Amino acid sequence: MLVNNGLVYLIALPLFGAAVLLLAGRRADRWGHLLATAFSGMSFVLGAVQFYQMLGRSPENRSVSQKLFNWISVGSFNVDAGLLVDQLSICFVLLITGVGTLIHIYSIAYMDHDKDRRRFFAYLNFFIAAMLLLVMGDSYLNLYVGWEGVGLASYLLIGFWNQKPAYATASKKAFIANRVGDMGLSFAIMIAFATMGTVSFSGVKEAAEGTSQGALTAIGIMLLLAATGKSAQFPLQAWLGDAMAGPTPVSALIHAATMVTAGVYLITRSNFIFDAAPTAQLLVVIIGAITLLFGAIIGTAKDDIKKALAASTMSQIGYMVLATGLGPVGYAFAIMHLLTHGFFKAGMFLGAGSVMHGTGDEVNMRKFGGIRHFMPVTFATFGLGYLAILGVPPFAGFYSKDKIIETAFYSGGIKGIIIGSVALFGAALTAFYMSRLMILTFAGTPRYDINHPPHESSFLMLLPMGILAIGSVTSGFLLARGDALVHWLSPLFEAHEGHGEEILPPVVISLMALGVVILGAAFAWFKYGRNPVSDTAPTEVSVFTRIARRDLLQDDFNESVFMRPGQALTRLLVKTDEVVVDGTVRGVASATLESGAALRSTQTGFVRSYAALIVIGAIALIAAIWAVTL
Amino acid sequence: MPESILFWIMAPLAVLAALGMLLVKKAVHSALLLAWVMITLAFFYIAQGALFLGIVQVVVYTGAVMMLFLFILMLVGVDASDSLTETIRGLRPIAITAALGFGGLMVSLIGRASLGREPIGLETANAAGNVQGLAQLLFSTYVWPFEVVSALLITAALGAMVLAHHQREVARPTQRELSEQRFRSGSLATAAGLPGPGVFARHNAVDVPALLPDGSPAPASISETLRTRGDMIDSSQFQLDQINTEVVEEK
Amino acid sequence: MSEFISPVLSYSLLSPILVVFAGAIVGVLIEAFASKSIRPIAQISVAIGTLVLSLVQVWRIRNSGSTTAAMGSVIIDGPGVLLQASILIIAILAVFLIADTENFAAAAAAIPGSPEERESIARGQQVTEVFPLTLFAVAGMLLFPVASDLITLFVALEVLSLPLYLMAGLSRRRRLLSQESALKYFLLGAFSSAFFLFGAAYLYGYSGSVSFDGIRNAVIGGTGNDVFLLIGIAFLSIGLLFKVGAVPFHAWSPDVYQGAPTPVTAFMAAATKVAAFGAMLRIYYTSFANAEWSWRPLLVGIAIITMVFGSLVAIAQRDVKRMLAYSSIAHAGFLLTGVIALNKAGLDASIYYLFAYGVATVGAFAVVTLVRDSAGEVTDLNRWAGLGKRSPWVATSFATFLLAFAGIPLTSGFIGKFSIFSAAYESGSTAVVIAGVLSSAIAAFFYIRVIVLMFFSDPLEDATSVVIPSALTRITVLFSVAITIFLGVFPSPLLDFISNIAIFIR
Amino acid sequence: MNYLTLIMAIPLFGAGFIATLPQTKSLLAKQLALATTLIAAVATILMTIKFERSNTALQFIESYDWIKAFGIKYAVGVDGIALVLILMTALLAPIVVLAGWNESEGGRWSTKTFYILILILQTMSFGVFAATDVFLFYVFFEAMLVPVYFLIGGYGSGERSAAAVKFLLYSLFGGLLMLASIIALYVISGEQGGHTFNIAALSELEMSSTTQNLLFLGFFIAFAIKAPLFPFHTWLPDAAKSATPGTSVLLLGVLDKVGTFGMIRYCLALFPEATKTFTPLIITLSLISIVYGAFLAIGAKDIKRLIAYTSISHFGFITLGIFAMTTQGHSGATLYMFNHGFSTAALFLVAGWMISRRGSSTIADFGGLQRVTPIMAWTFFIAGLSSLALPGLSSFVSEFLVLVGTFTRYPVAAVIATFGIVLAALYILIPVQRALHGPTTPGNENLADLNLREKVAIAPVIAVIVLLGFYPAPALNIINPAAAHVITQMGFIDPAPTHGGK
Amino acid sequence: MNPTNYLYVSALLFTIGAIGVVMRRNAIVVFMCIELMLNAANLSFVTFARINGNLDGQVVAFFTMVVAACEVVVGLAIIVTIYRSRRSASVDDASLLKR
Repeated sequence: MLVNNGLVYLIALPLFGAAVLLLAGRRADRWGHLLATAFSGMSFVLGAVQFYQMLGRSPENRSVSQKLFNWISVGSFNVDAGLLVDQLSICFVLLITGVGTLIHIYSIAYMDHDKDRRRFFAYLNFFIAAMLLLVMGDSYLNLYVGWEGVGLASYLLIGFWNQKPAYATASKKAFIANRVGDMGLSFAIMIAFATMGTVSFSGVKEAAEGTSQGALTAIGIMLLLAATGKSAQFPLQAWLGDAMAGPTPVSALIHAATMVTAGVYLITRSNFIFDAAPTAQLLVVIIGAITLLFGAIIGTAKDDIKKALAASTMSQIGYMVLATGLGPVGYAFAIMHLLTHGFFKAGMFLGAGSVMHGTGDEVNMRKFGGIRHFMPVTFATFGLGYLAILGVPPFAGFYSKDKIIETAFYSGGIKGIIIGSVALFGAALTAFYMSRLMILTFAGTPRYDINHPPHESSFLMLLPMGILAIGSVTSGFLLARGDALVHWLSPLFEAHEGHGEEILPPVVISLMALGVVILGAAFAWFKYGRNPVSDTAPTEVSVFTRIARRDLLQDDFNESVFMRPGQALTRLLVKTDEVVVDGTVRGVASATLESGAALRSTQTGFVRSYAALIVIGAIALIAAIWAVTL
Repeated sequence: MPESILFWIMAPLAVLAALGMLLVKKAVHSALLLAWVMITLAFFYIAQGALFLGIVQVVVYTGAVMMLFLFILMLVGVDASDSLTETIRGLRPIAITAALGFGGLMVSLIGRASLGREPIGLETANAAGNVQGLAQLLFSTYVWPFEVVSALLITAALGAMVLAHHQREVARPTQRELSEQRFRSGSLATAAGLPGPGVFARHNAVDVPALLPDGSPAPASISETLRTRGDMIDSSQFQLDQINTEVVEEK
Repeated sequence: MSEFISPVLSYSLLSPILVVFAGAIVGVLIEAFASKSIRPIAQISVAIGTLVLSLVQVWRIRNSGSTTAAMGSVIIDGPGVLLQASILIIAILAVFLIADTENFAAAAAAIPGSPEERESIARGQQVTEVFPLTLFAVAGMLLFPVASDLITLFVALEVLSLPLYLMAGLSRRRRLLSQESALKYFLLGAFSSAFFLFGAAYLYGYSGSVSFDGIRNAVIGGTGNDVFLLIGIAFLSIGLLFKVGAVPFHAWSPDVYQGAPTPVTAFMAAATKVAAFGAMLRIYYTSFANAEWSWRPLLVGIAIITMVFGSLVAIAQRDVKRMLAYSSIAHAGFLLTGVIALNKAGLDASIYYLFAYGVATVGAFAVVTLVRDSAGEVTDLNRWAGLGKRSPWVATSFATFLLAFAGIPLTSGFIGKFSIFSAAYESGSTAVVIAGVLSSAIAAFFYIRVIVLMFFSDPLEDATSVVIPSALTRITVLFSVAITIFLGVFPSPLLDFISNIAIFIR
Repeated sequence: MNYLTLIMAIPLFGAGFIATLPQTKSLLAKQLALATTLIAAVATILMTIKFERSNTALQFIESYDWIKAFGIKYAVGVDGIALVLILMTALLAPIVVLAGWNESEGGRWSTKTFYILILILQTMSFGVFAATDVFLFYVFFEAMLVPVYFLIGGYGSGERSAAAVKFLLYSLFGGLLMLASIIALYVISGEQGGHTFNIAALSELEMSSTTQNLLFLGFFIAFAIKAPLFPFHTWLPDAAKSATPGTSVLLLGVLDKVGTFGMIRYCLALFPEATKTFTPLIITLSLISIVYGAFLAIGAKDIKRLIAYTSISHFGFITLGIFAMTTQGHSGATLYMFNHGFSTAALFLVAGWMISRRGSSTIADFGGLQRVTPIMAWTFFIAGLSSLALPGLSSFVSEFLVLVGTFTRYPVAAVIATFGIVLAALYILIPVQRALHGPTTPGNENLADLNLREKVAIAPVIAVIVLLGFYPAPALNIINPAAAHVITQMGFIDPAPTHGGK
Repeated sequence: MNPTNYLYVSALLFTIGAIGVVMRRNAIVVFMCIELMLNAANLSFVTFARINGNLDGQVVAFFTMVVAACEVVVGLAIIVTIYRSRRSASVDDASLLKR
């Protein structure tokens, strides 16, 4: 494997930027955002150079690594701080730094009025560094550092406006949910070490062969748990909607394009484990399928533009997870969808941010309507993203999502039919809620305050949106052309023998997908496009709608199953500590005191009773003698 | 044989006297009963070959110690009688149980004891005379404690002095000084001395104030000690008309 | 009739005792003949001079051993010498306290509250008889642990007790309480001597001898059964346990400690304990050693009850002197473990403990004499609140003594406890060690409470003041603190000294 | 050179010097105290440099007769485990002095006394970690209670004297149980070839298993109270709440380590068989501590109590690591002790500054501090992150080592313990949200941010937290040989990977 | 005659004395009871002297008498002092010091 001692700068630059911005304080207010953007951009350049060098090498020699230092070494537990960039990592590196830099640029304008903009950029830089560490770490433990690092960055950014209690709570919720997932990652690492004696990717890959099915399944399930936390998959999905409390660029970068896809990365990276543990793999598929529908259903009911997009993200990542669960064939498609999704979803989020920016931070779509007239560029870029997510050919989503649906159908037997249908149904739902979103926002009659019409955003904001829109249009085609990505990634995965059983020709599946998308979009048009939309959400709705609006009761479930009992348990334990544990201590003390007071009463002050005491003592002694001399 | 007779007569009496000591109300009776017990013991000593001790018992104990007791009893009020009702709750049953238990256990134990040797008797030891035998021990083997006992005697004397001896701080005023003081005190009312106590013909104890010509009592006639202590009897109760003069004829 | 053997007394070996007796008699003569004005200074000089001289004599005979120093009535040996030295050092410290003014009645014979008493106080009088009385008591104490027959033991017991009975009643303030304490001490003391004597009678009956050696021989080679021996041991022990204040023979001590003048309390709490334990050690380690099966379980029981009772009841006390009294009861329990140990380590440990405890006790009571208000000493603990703020040095000294009592490391008390418990454990008496440790924990409770009161509470309104200590009291406190800490940090010299010479001879 | 005696003597001399100052010169007393602690820190660092890392034997050994009659020696020496704890103590002391520059002023006594007590405590702490004679250890163990007691009772706040008494009595009780065990050891050693208190000699005594178990318990309960481990923990929140922040740092950071250190040095070394017998029980208690402490921290309304409860949870991890009997567990536990000292110091010091500015320690009284006092908020936040063991900060390394080390031998225990990391997120983020986030609570608008002195004090703590998180090797290199040595001595071998493996 | 009989008497007298101390309130009577106990002990000594055939016991008894005499002096002095202060010789009245 090639060694490249420059890898660390990829991470070090943005990390340094974050440190400078944070430590310099208000002094850096004037130039901080520029510095951060520059560092992010430099990382992208370094990543691009790296990518270029990789292209020039044969597929087997493309990975490069760097050992920084011996990090933790105790007995046989030996972990180096080491970096690894291979075909998989480089995709992420480019996505993270590329999209990241665009969003930096966007934020310069978006956060212009915020007096804490410097801090925001520091967090962004920190995020970039952590995310790069996540994808570049050469062992699970290094990954773990990045994993929690992005969690922290996400926490800080969601709670960027933490003076609002709800936002602060949202950030905490995200961190806690992630921690639950992190626990899974911890378990996975511990099991790996206990069974294989190593935690590096290469070591585990090597040792996985001789490891029992049970252990691998356990590791796989634990990794899946970690992925559900980070990628907002069922059952740890609840935080993502609330995470929209953060500034919109954050939602675009972290909660759409990059961080939430870390779970997909983790599963893909651990392909050697999942490939050897079919049970875990099946579970991945199930989780993906459930989340796919879950997010889509929530998306249909949301009036908050960002929450609708968040639900969509959840659903789209469900697609990716589903794909990773389909084994060697699925990984590349998952990554492909991940990349295309990175473009179009980030673009749409930025678009949503632009809309909000233009309407005075309004997020309720029922307060929009007909905005396309005021914000043509935003409409255009958003529209391209819309077409991409729907999977309309030849936009990006068409190449990536259709492949996933197809692979799902081909995964074999009844299972294939079920998950294929789910994926297909998800596509229909996607079409419905995205169309609903488009219609409510850009079409129809204005429902905003006429006196303050929306205005188009500045160039600095529109530029990244434009670039991302181009990506939404072209990326699918570029990646899928000649199975470029599949071939690029293939050295990492077990060789696979084409598709499974082709129960239907691919064209049919593509047509079916297109069909359901049109159906969904049409249904949305019928429901929202033809009739005027009320600017308040109708209250007389079916119980299903109400449940969907309540995020399918995810918070109610968490609250009643975890939070309330947890709070009750806390109160109980606090009480227990006070009454039982400390009570025992105090009880012993007071019992001692009281027995002292009680014994004290033997001291009556009367000589005669003292004499009686002596006599009693004497009797006791001679009684003892009497007894022993019997 | 004569010893057994002596024992069986004297011992029960001694025990009874000791019990009596517990049960009689007046302290002076207790003292007398104790004296009896001691005399009994003196007999026992003599009976057991301790002639010297027997005599010392009578002289020192019954003679000196018990007299000291009686003397003090006189001092604190020979009439004083103890109430025998128990005031400390629960003490009487404990005491009685203890008495029975203690006595019972002791008797039972002594009955069970064996020394593994026959009583030797003092024939050899007393061969040269009991007093001589004692003297030999006392002045050779036990000469050290004998000497040390002197410290005890000094302590006792010192103690009695400390607690009972009043050292006069000022010289006692002479008769002359006193009368001069009386005359110079401003009023001549007491120049001739204070009135003596007692109501003429009816009651002349020291605690009864004299009556002044107008019939009121004169506190000045009572010793100051009694006055401060409050031991002053109201003399009006001895007025003639207050007294029951009815004569009851004796049958 | 056998020839009369003229008694031979080894005056040099007896000299510590004789010197003290002589001093006492000189004191009595001073009372009789010296004028009132020079009596106090003369008495103090004589008393201290006597005690120092006696200490010098003890030092000179430290390596002598003799069973025939006084015709078999006295054994001079290592433990005896060490205990005598301890008693003398404690006595010197106590005399310093006694010499301080304001402690003793102006006229003991005057009725409390009478004009005569007022007159005497106005004239600045003080009973000076306490000095000869103290010396007599010291003489008795010196004799008590070296006595080697029951007669001498009994006489010594009385010689040490009678002066103490008297001294307990000589307080200057609160005389009713003081007299009451004298009465209680006397009645119960006499009561317990009767038990002692009765026990002695049975021991004599059992062995046919009153000497310790004779009893020992009888125990070893005894014929017949042990009933008389056991009765004897039991009753003799009652007398001794009474003196050391072991439960259930302890009841006198809180009342007497509280009522007696504080310097006297200091003296008897410290010195009596040394003397009584000295005698106990000798008699149990020599005469009764071979009958240990009989008395050991009893003593274990008593020791455990004593420690626990003393510690528990001390918690509930509101009066500093009573608290110290109960603490001394608890310590009697700890010291009993040294008797129970019945080995060389136990002997060494007991002697060390007695000395350390005695010095700390005198020091603690010395501090009590310093805390006063216009009506005399303040012993109500509540009014000690905030003492640390007003008189940090006094409070710190007292805290040092309390920490020593509690057995905190780097104080003499800790080394004492450690050595005595380890000796007991070595002898297999695990139960008593565990009880000792637990009651130490309880005991820590009230020692610490006093420290809290002194240092962490704010002073009450009716402030008690601390008198400026006189030079003598200051010496006592400082010396006690110094010894307490020195013995906690560098116990080796004393421990080695003790272990080298503390061997009972027979 | 006799480093150990030297570093023990330095604070003592400083204390003596301060004692001679007049009461009024409180500033000089502070400066002298700071200088003394700095000198001690430098000396300790020099010693650390001189320490031979690969050598598992005790180093810097000194031994003099102290109480010959009992075979007691003044014997000191350190292995890697003791060394890092001494180093931690030496580094924390100047920080505590500097950070709590004014905390002696609300006290019952003079400033001078405060620093004398601190310095004496430092000497005792060095002694307790350095002693290689059980008796000497016990002396330090008990004697160090006294200065802490006066520090809490004399300079604390609220129910300070009650808390001080509770602390002292609880500790004394434990100490006495240990004393009973020590006495037994002493006697047994006497029966088997001469009285001694030397740890090495004592560890070779033959004992019946009953004896061993009982004596083990005597030691263990004392240490469990000190550490503190559930259910002996209730003194800690009270004490920590009442003590000044600086005292709390020394209490939780240094004093409590004596408990866990004692477990390694005494429980394990002297009673290997009993250790094995009681391991299941102790692991259970550790797990309860982890979870229970975390829940109580979540439920705590007072910021200082909260930190105390988090420590209970952390001490659960440390004990777990110790009794997992793997090299990872042991090294992790020792490193944890070191790291916990710094992260708790950071938390307590910053909390102390917050409290002294606000005049309240109730979490609800704060709010929105991030806007008002950003630097203070950040330091608190970083300290909190260290407490929740965020990767990249020092506690993560130790916590993860403990978990991994436990997992290889006791997987179920490790799984349960891992739940602690979720709870840790809760107990840190809840106060962070309440105190730092949200709208600024009325009354807090004008709080001052950290001043230069405070920044200087906290900076090294944060630096250690971050540096050791990224590069723990300097500490681990010292700890590893010693920890491995303990495991080997106990006759344990790390479980090998069950499958595959390299 | 078997000397043991004297021992029984002695034990009984001792018991009676001890109980007397517990039951009587007058300090002087209490003190007399103590004297009775001492006498009982003396009787034992004399009896044992006879049993053992040596005079040591008698010497002890002799010492006891001397000691008792001294004790009586001191004791009565204390009792008188108390009486003078309180006008009462009841031991129950002297119970200020307690608990």
